[in-house]
Amino acid sequence: MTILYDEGQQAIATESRRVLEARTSTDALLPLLESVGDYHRPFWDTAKEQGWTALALPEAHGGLGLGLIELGLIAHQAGRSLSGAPFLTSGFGAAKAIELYGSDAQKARWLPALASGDSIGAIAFAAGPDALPAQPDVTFTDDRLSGTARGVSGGLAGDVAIVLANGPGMPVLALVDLNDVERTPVPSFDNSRCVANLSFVGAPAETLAVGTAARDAALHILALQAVVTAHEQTGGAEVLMEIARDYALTRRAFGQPIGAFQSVKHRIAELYGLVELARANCIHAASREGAADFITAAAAARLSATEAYDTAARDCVQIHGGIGVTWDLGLHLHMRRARSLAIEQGSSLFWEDVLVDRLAGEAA
Amino acid sequence: MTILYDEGQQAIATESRRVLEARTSTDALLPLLESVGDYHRPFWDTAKEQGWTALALPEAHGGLGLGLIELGLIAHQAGRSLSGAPFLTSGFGAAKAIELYGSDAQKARWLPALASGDSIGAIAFAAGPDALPAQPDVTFTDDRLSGTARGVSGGLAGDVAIVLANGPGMPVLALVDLNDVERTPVPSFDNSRCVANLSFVGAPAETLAVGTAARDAALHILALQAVVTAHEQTGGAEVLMEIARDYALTRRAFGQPIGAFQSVKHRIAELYGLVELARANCIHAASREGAADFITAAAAARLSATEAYDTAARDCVQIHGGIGVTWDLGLHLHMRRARSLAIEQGSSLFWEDVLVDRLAGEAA
Amino acid sequence: MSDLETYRAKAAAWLESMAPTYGREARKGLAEADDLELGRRYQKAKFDAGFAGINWPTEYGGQGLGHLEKVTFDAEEMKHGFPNFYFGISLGMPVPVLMQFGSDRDFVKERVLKALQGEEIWCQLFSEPSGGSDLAGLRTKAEPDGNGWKINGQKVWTSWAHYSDYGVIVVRTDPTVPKHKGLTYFWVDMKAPGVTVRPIKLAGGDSHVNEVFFDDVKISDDHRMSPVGGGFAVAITTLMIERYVATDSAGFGPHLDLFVDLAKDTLLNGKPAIEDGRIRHQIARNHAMRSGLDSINVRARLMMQAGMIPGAEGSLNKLVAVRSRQKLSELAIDLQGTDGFAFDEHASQKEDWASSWINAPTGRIAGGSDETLLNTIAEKVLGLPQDHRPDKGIPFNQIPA
Amino acid sequence: MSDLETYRAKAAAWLESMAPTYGREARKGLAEADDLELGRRYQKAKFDAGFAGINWPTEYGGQGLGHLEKVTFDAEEMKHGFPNFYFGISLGMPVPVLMQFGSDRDFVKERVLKALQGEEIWCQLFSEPSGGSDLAGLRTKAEPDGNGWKINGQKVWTSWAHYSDYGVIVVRTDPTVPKHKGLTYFWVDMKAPGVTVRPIKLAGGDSHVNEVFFDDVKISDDHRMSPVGGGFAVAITTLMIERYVATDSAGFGPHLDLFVDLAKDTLLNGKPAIEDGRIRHQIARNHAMRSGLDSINVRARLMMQAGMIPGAEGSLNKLVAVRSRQKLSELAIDLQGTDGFAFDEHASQKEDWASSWINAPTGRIAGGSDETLLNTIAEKVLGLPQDHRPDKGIPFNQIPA
Repeated sequence: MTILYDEGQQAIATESRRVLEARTSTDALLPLLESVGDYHRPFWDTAKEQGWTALALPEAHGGLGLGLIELGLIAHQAGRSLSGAPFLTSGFGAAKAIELYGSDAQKARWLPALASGDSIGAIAFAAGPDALPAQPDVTFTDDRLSGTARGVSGGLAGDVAIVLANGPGMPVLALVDLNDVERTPVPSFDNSRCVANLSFVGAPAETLAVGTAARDAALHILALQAVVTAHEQTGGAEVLMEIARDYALTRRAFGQPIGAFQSVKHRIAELYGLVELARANCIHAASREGAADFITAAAAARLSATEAYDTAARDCVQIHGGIGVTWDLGLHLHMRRARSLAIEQGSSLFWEDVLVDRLAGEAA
Repeated sequence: MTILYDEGQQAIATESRRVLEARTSTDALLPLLESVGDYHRPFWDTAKEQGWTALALPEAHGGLGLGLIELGLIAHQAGRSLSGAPFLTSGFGAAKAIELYGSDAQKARWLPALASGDSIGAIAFAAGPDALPAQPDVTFTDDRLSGTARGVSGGLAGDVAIVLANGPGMPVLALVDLNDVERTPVPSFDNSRCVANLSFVGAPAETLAVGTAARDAALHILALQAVVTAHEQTGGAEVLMEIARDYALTRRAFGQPIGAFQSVKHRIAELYGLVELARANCIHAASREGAADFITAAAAARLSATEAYDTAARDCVQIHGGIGVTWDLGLHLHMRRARSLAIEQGSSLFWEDVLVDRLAGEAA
Repeated sequence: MSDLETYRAKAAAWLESMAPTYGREARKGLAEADDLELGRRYQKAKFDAGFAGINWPTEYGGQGLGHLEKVTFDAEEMKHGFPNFYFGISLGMPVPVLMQFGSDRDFVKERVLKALQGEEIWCQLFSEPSGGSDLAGLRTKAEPDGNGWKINGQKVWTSWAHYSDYGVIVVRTDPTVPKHKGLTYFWVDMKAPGVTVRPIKLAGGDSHVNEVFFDDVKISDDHRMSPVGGGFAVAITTLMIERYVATDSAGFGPHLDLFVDLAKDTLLNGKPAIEDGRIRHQIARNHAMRSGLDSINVRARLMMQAGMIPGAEGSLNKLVAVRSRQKLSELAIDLQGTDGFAFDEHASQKEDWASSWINAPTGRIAGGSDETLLNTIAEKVLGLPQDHRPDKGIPFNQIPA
Repeated sequence: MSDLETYRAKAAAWLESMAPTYGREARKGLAEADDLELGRRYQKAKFDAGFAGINWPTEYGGQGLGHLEKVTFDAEEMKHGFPNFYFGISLGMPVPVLMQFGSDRDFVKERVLKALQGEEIWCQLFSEPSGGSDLAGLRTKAEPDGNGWKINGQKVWTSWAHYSDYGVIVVRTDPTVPKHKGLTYFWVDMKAPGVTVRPIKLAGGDSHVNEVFFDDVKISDDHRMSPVGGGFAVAITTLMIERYVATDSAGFGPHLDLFVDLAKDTLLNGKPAIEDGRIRHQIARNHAMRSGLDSINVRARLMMQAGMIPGAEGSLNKLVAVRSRQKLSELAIDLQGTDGFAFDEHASQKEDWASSWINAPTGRIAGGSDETLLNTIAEKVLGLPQDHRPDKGIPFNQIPA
């Protein structure tokens, strides 16, 4: 697949950017930080209304039959304007898991609802720093889940979750309806992510895959989500670079714009480099879905995008000086988002290992 | 012990600097790079004449009874003016091994000769990247050494070596007379280090320590040498920072001294920081000889000094532009020395592990 | 046992005895107002026990001891999490400057004593919205008014102004001369008519810094603490004290031991993270950096004790320590993975990684940004040329805004 | 199989067949003069086989194909270590510029054909001792002399000048106007009287760059390739080609696979180094960086193929790739420990870590230093202000040296 966007794809980028910039604002997002469990409903309504929830799902089940490239373009714009909820990525992961590993019944039950956005999906693989634990905290016996999945993004609002569980002697990838599951909200530094601990007490669950297949499936889902998140991170880094540049052009010190000082201008130029490397890796990874090197490409995109967003958050605030650390200016929204996106779908530590295992031929 | 230099110590620094600056020059050092096995004899003659070889050895055996602090001051100046041979450090290591773990006979046989500099000592612990290998390449059986110690600095000119060998079921720290031992010169990027492979074919050797004691002894010797080398690295980094600053003050571009461009002035300021941190760690480590935290202090000094010298070499050359990479200007002498000192006495990878084992309470 | 060790033991014992009443546990869950009240009582207790103004002259209620005793006490005090930071700036910069430059000595003495006992708090009114790192570019002006002066303008980033009784302030008294030459240094009554304090909420959620507005605030000339037009020099003295006070090799973040503990308690790929080379690398590098700063600080104290002037390397602490604390805190969050989301905006940045991370940028900007510190080192220490400054030598009122 | 793949297969097969005669093995131990002779024969063989001037017009002996075929061939060619670098600059910049701007077309055609067949080599005479990154500050002058010109001055860093038959040169023809406006672009016969070439030995030990001195070198006006005073624009064209040619995500150092192999073959603490997180971190980061650059380069080619102009991100390659190659090479030496001392000054920097390390600084400076590239990105791409340049607009002969 080519890595040049066609006209349709460029239109998706332009339109989603227009809509998001019109409907999101710092003032709307700041209060969400101070309440646990709320998310930015206008963002989610927009995602549903614009069909972004259906974008990458199969037409047979209410989707639009497009792919990672198109969803990535939306995520990039969502990253620029600080998406108000994590459901686009978490729902996509859940839907792909059901599409790829589910039964016809499961597809019929969940895909249309996930495509319309009426149902919200969540992914519960991680145990703390282990994005794909060999021994998950949740156990699966007799088609029931027990134990607690900690720190699940979107978990507080989710209707269905895909869980990596500890089955009888082997891992199990399970689908669970969350409506009767107890969730404890986790107060976090980025509360609109709706993070929750999911406590399963013999919750009925259905098997999607078992054994090595379960782990491989989970990694594949994680990689698909990681590519979407990498686009979102790149969008965030890109807008921070632009904000830093604009500020450096207008803010004056010692009688000239601070952008004339090399410590500032070179730092912004370095950000440009990080953003373009991340963008290039994202475009490449999105074009490799289904290819043998997809996991490798996804890892590269994820690593460079995380570095770009964290660095842009650090540097953009630093370039702003005192005003940059005020609550009202809201640059800390990007600082916080850079960190929450950095730990969702596995941290850099995890993706470095995934990548090197493959480069060294230690894994598929 | 205090970390403020007294007058005597300051005099050592001033005098050794004066002598070394008078007797070394880039023109004398450049040709050494292109011949294998030569070293800068005027440097070594000076070291003997000035009593630097005797400085840190016990008075009872022809030494001056001073310590790491004084030897460190000499090493710092030697680093500034690119010492013409590695024997000051290698001989010190060998002598300390004999002083601390040798018999009276061994002390009588070797210490006076090492103190006068008539004999040259070498240390052969490493096997490639392993500064203290669990399974050394050299074996020790029936008081004889067999096998090859690779890449021994000073080995080409050494009269006596301290070898970490593979004894019967346990490591052995052995003393070996090199006069009948075959040495193969190793052409290196810093030839005055007199690097050689020592091939032992049943060479008669004497035991200094065995088992865990042997490893502990070897690490202690390595740490003592590392502190000396750290001073030398700091001296090299310091002089490179000064060279960079002087060049930035005189060289003009776009109508002003390049030191007025923040990319240049901030880089030199960062070098200042690295040099001062390394210096502070060196002074601290030298003052902790014999204390429980000596290994930790030595590791910190070694790590910060290696970083300072490598970074200063990179940045000083970069600040010079084209002229910086010419053979004749000789900045590459520092580039090369920064790297050879970085791998002698164990690389940063080794010292990071030594340090963290202790910080995490996994060792001593 | 050396005198200093005796002193340390005495201090440690007293602090130990105060911990139950004023320490970390006692403060848990207190609203800021109550915490401040507790702080005032603790400061009074220090005064009564002879641990306030340790290195200040006895005539001003101090103990007349040396900088070493002060530093020794501070190191011990830091362990208990006392509510002493409300007075940190007050007793750190403005009050010492008042002692040095205040004209009415009786007034000075009274203020110093009340400040030492925690009854009064002083703030420092330097930064302005237009200013950034360009202190001398400030615009707040004082015009002659009868025998005194009339102040108009706005200050910003003023710590604890909302609790302060007095403040020291630098203002422009002559806009027709180059910017450094037109400044004068005064003290002001923060309760005087025309002074308005508005707290600024920071990225981490707290609000200890403020905007302060001056509308026709009238002061008499005895408030003046510098020659007219000679305020910049006094202001720099203050900033120098400030830079020197800032020596915590942890960069005002958590101690490295806390990271080591986290790495030992966290499983990465089924093994303790402390065995992972990436984590080990960061621990080793941060330890080396911090031990270097500690050694620099110890040496500086020994030199001062020996009557010598410490080197410029003291200015490195804030630059390198806070910058690396920021990245280490991010790594600590990565290391906790999905457990790293958890956040308590009231947690201490010396004990909590998320709090350390979110507040680190403030540390890299307040009291001299990284870039300002690098320029200072390059110019003042290494003698490198000053940056191009188009406004140099130009009358302030002719510099384009 | 796409046309391009067919082309790749055809090229690969031919290159394979040439490897025994001209490849890495055949060159082992050759003195440089003999290696150059082999290179000339190889270049002739390329010409005869239709692989020279792949994307050049057929009337000049080229193949009239696209940039994609050129890039495809180069990628395949790189695998065999042919002695083609002697012609890299000649055919990369000066000869294309001659094709574009040379006035005497017959002369031009003859030169281009001989250059394509390896018979003649061209060099590029830009940098000067006083210049550094300030190209327009050059001092070598050409004064009117009869109907022609007389050149006096010195150039430096001229690659392969000691083997060159001709060169392109930028000189100052008017010192009384601002520096960018007084330059003119010529070609010169390197064998002409008054031209002296002196090789410069570099840090790594080799000497492919030179100082070139011009003493009253007389040239006729038909050597002129730009309007009088219009030389800077032509020079910039050349530099742009140069920057674009420089796209190797390995930064002209070893492929990352070689580092992975080293890490697999090296024991660290008794375990393969590839299992050590510190090594894994560097492998992962370097791979991510390089794959990003590769993707940027592929996209740029696709855009050119589609008749679009690639984005400025192409300029990132040299900046980030060479810089990180330098540090990776240092790590590779650390990883070999005492085995890392070994050094062969004739080893290829694409295959040997020590050689890659010692030559990396040259890569970070030649063809635009890191700082110049950052300024270009900041100013040309992001629209940030130019640095303060006191010499701006001042007549060249009034700028203090």
